[in-house]
Amino acid sequence: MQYEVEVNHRIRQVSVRRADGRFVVGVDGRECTIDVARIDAHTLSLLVGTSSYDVSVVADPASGQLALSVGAVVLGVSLNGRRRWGRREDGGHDADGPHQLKAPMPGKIVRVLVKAGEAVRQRQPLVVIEAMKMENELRAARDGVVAELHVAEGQSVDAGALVAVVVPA
Amino acid sequence: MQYEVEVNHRIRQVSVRRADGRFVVGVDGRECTIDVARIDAHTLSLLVGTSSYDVSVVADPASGQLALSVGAVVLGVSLNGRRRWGRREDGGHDADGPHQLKAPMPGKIVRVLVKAGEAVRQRQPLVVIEAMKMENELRAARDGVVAELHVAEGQSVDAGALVAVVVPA
Amino acid sequence: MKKVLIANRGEIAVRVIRACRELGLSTVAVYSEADRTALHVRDADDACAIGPSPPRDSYLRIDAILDAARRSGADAVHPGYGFLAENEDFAAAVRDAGLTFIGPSAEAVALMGSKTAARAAALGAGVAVVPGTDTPLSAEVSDADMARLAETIGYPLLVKAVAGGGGKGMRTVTEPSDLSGAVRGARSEAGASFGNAAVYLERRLTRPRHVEVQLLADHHGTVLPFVERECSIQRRHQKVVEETPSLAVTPAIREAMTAAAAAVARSVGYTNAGTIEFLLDEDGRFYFLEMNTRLQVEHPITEMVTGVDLVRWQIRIARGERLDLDRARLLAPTGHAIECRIYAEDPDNGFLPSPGRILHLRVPSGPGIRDDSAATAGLEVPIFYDPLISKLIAWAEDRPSAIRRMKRALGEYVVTGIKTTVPFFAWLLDEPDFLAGRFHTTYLDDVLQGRNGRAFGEPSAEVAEVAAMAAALQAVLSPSSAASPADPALAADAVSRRWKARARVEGLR
Amino acid sequence: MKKVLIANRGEIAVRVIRACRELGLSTVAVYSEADRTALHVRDADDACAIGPSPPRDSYLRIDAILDAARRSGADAVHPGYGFLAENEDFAAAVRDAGLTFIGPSAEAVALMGSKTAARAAALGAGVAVVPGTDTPLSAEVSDADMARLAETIGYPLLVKAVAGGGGKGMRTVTEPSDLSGAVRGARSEAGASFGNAAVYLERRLTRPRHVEVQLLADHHGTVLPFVERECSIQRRHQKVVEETPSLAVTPAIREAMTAAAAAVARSVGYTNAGTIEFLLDEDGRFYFLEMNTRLQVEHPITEMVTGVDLVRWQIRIARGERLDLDRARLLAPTGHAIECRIYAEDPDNGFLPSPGRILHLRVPSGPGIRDDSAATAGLEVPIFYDPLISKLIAWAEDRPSAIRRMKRALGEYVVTGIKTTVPFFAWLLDEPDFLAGRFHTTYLDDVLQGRNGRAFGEPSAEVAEVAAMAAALQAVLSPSSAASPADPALAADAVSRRWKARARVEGLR
Repeated sequence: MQYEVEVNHRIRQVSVRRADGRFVVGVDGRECTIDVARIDAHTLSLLVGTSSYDVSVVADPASGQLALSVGAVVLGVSLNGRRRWGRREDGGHDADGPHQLKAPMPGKIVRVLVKAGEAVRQRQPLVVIEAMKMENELRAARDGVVAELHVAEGQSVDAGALVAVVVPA
Repeated sequence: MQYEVEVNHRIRQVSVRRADGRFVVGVDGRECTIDVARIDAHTLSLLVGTSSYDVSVVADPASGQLALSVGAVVLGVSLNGRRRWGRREDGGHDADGPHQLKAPMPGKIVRVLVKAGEAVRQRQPLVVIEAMKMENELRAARDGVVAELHVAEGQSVDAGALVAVVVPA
Repeated sequence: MKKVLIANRGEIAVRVIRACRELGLSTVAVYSEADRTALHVRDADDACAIGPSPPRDSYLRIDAILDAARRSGADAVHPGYGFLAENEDFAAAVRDAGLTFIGPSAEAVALMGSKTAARAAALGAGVAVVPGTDTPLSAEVSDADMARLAETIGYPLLVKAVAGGGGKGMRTVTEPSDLSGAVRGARSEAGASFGNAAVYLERRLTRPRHVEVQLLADHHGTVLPFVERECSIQRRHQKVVEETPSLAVTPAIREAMTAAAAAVARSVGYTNAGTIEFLLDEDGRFYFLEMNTRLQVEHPITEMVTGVDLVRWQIRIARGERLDLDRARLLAPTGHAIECRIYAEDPDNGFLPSPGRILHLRVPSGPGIRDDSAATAGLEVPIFYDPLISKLIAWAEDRPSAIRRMKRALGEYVVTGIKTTVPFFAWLLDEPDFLAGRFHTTYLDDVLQGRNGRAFGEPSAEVAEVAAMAAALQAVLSPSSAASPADPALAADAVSRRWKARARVEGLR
Repeated sequence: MKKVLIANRGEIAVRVIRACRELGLSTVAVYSEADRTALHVRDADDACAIGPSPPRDSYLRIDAILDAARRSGADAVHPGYGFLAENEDFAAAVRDAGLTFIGPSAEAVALMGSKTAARAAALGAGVAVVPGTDTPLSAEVSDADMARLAETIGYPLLVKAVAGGGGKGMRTVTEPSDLSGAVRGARSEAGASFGNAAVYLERRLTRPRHVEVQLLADHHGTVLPFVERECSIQRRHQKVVEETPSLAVTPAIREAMTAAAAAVARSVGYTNAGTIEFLLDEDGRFYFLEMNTRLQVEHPITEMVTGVDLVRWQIRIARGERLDLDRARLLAPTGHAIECRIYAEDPDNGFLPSPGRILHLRVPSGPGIRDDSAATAGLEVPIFYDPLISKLIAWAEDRPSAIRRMKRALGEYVVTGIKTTVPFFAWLLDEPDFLAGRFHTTYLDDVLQGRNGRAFGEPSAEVAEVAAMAAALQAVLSPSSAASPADPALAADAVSRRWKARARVEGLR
């Protein structure tokens, strides 16, 4: 089987075939033999040569990616071009289209830092939302202009609620 | 619903009905209201009045019972007369019938302590089996006579293998 | 005292239950709707529902908690930290209901709850405070008067809420022209957060450390201070790493600081456990900052280096027992202890909260490791409360060994289903400035700003390659779960959902 | 030293991995077929298969282990305990392969491995041994000569295997007429167990305690003894509870016993970690019993009261470092520590092994608790090895507090899917004789015999009633799982089986 796997913004061509109770896995053409044992529904133990890796794989609906951990290192991984790029708040849109900022969790809008029509830069905080006793800034995922603003200070929002839309300037 | 539940050799009549998001459970006629929350497939949290109990329920194929733990206390429980009385090695037979002694785990017979035809008493060791680095005595579940003896010293046995049969004298 | 109600949730409720159990006391948990399956409810002997999930409807409801005490027959109340722990009305209501409050008197809570009154108490005990106004700013103060006051204190300065905490109602002012705007902003924020708009001015020290002294005080006049805790590693005014002892505290500073802390506590007739926070400047001078009239989150590190069970002593003191600890031992730490506060936050996404269900959990253990937590596999981390899921504590014979041990333990901490700050700590514990002990209260915010959101735990090429291979293998072995990540696919998760659905149908919550 | 191969499995392999990681050393696990998914394999940096599940085909195969060291590039080997840890051929083979053996020299292992040679060494160092024969009984000894020898020792006496351990090849003889039969039995058992049929005679002391002294010895002549461990709570010659310090050891006994232990070690040029076991009689006299030339299972309790990481020191000593510990501190314990060895055994069924899959696991934590374990939820406890699944260790400021803490922790220990000895310990820790410290090496066997198989943790009427209600509720909520317990019904279990089946189909093991 052949997969296109994107790890940390780099796409790799990965092939998998079975051989003798193990798996031969190729990454961009280089092959190695892996002994795979399933630990539980989310966890695999891989022995690549003698190197041991404990890998857990969980779907992350917020990002549309797979959340992988290799030991204690956490990575976002997309498979076969089903990638959903950008950060959690970008709502699944490409970096060059309009950017829908959605609330990542239920909470209360405690501050609105921009106005509709205002120009914003990538990573500029747009609103502050309070959840789990913490105030959290929701930031622009791209440079652009605030086309829509759907919340007011003091308002409660549900997870996934549309907070703002940023379009290219 | 009505159940016959046997806990530690005593049978209780237990009734269960739903009421207002909770359960009304009667034991031998006395009723109480219980708030039940499922923690996972094997675990329930019960609030009986204000008393909190964490109960795990797992089927124990060896005894044919349910293995319950209430906090750290472990009990064997049978439901609706599907009881399988006696200890694990009694192979599911009633105390007044012939008693089949089966190996509770795979292992090696290191000593045979009785001969076929020999009279034995309840809890008398019949054979010693080694497993998990330990020597373990398998004992008679009842008074009687060794009718059959199916193992010899040095022999390896699988879990569930018939070791001996003890019949009433 | 026979039965203790714990007016709290999460890890601290579990911590108090453990202490009660070791003393042979029964325990009563209280819980909101979101917490029916929480560990403190399952672990306690009794549990009482006290209302809907938002804190104001449950954990902050004095009436509901006292009612729970009545229903369950509790004769004492432990407030934990947060929620009602520093609410003098709660302490008074518990006392008025004829129950023992396991904490200081309502009067001490009220006095030290006002920052300006606490500053006055410290000054009265002969302890230096950060230069600032001795009383709250009058609501009618003119801009000119305010400017004159500020000049006497000096810039940069802080506008702080009298009832404040956690950085709320606080503003930094570096120029006189920003002063009146900052005071207005701080007043409105303080009013909204604490129901008290009063603010005061305080000089902002350069690169201070936050160092604090734990105290125990009994009802027979004994006040015992403990070796200091170093709490300068803060993110947005919230402590995230604490350690003891502090590299910046010499024996002479320790002697002076612990004596000062004890003097303040003694001067207000303080009883039970409390902590006096100081700012320590680069020249070794220290200033009273505030007093926390409750158990601190970070109390375990003190327990690790002194062998004293602080929660057990809180209970014993409340029972009227005498402190019989060896005073010298409390100031002579054995080894070094560090705590990392593991939060359900995504450090690679601006530390946004990451509520959700914990699918799998592996907790570190082994030599020198303690995990104070209420997390379990299957637990839904609720959105309503502080996202602390665990306090991971490492002890070793010296600081470098404790840091290495903590790193080892972080490597064992596996949580799937939610994001946690574990990768952030793994990064921090490799930072040269942290390793050298070169930090102050804004060190972490400065470093984080400099990183500009760069991911922690940037994987090596080897790990990235293994991740790519693992993703493909998972797709081969269970196509549904890996290939379409948005699907409700992973088996155990699906099972849990099925259970939930069934429970709903059957009238379970 | 860069990379350490751990020639062991289970909790001790995980323990050694932790120590290596904290020193920055890479780790290599070895594993049999039964252990592919074991925690030590998942935790190590590298892992090498060494053969089928029976120990003789894997963990006892010197050639396979040295081959794994070559394949993985390991430059040192830690033997753990059990398996090859006291095999002088293994120690020699590791050295001959140019690798560092993290343990004593092969010569010391060989010398102390012979009980009679070890007794001679002790006598040579001026340490009393239990009266007995100085050399093994000749294979041709006549019954009459044997009887004369026995008379000089006195009855009751023990026939013991020269290469023995764990009660194998051992017989108690109370009457002269039983002697020759006992010697024949012991010889045949010793031959079968150790490949060495030699036996010797030793007086059987009345109600002795088993007290042992941990030692560290470097390559520069320093030998340091530690405060004693009390290990008298044994079931069929296997320790099940250990604690330190011992209630029976006065300061004078401690001084004499630790000096004796150090003298024996010094006299044989011992290096690395080792333990000298003594019998302590009711009059406070102690006798050398044997030396264990390896890390002990119960080493953590010593770590808890002294703050010394024994495994880290094993590695440092093997690297040639000098012991720089404060000798006095090692003999002055801080507080009290207890260990319970949690086994996968059914205490209510004659302690029969209870292999199987761990469905859920909750491990105790919090103040003063350490859990050294390799168990995880989902793990299949294999049938081939020692059934130890965890060492639960409690520390507190004194013995009563440590016992209460241990009881609290046992209450938190939840293992479903297999039986464990947790209920047994909960019972033992309430026994008046245990609480009073009134016990000796056969105390537990005597008490257990008296109980005649009665269940531990006999439920109260209240708990039995809750169990009945819970069983019925489970039947209502998931009829398939509760009502027909023999069905393959419980959901998560069924999922796991499905995974397993799929893994099999797809060529996974």
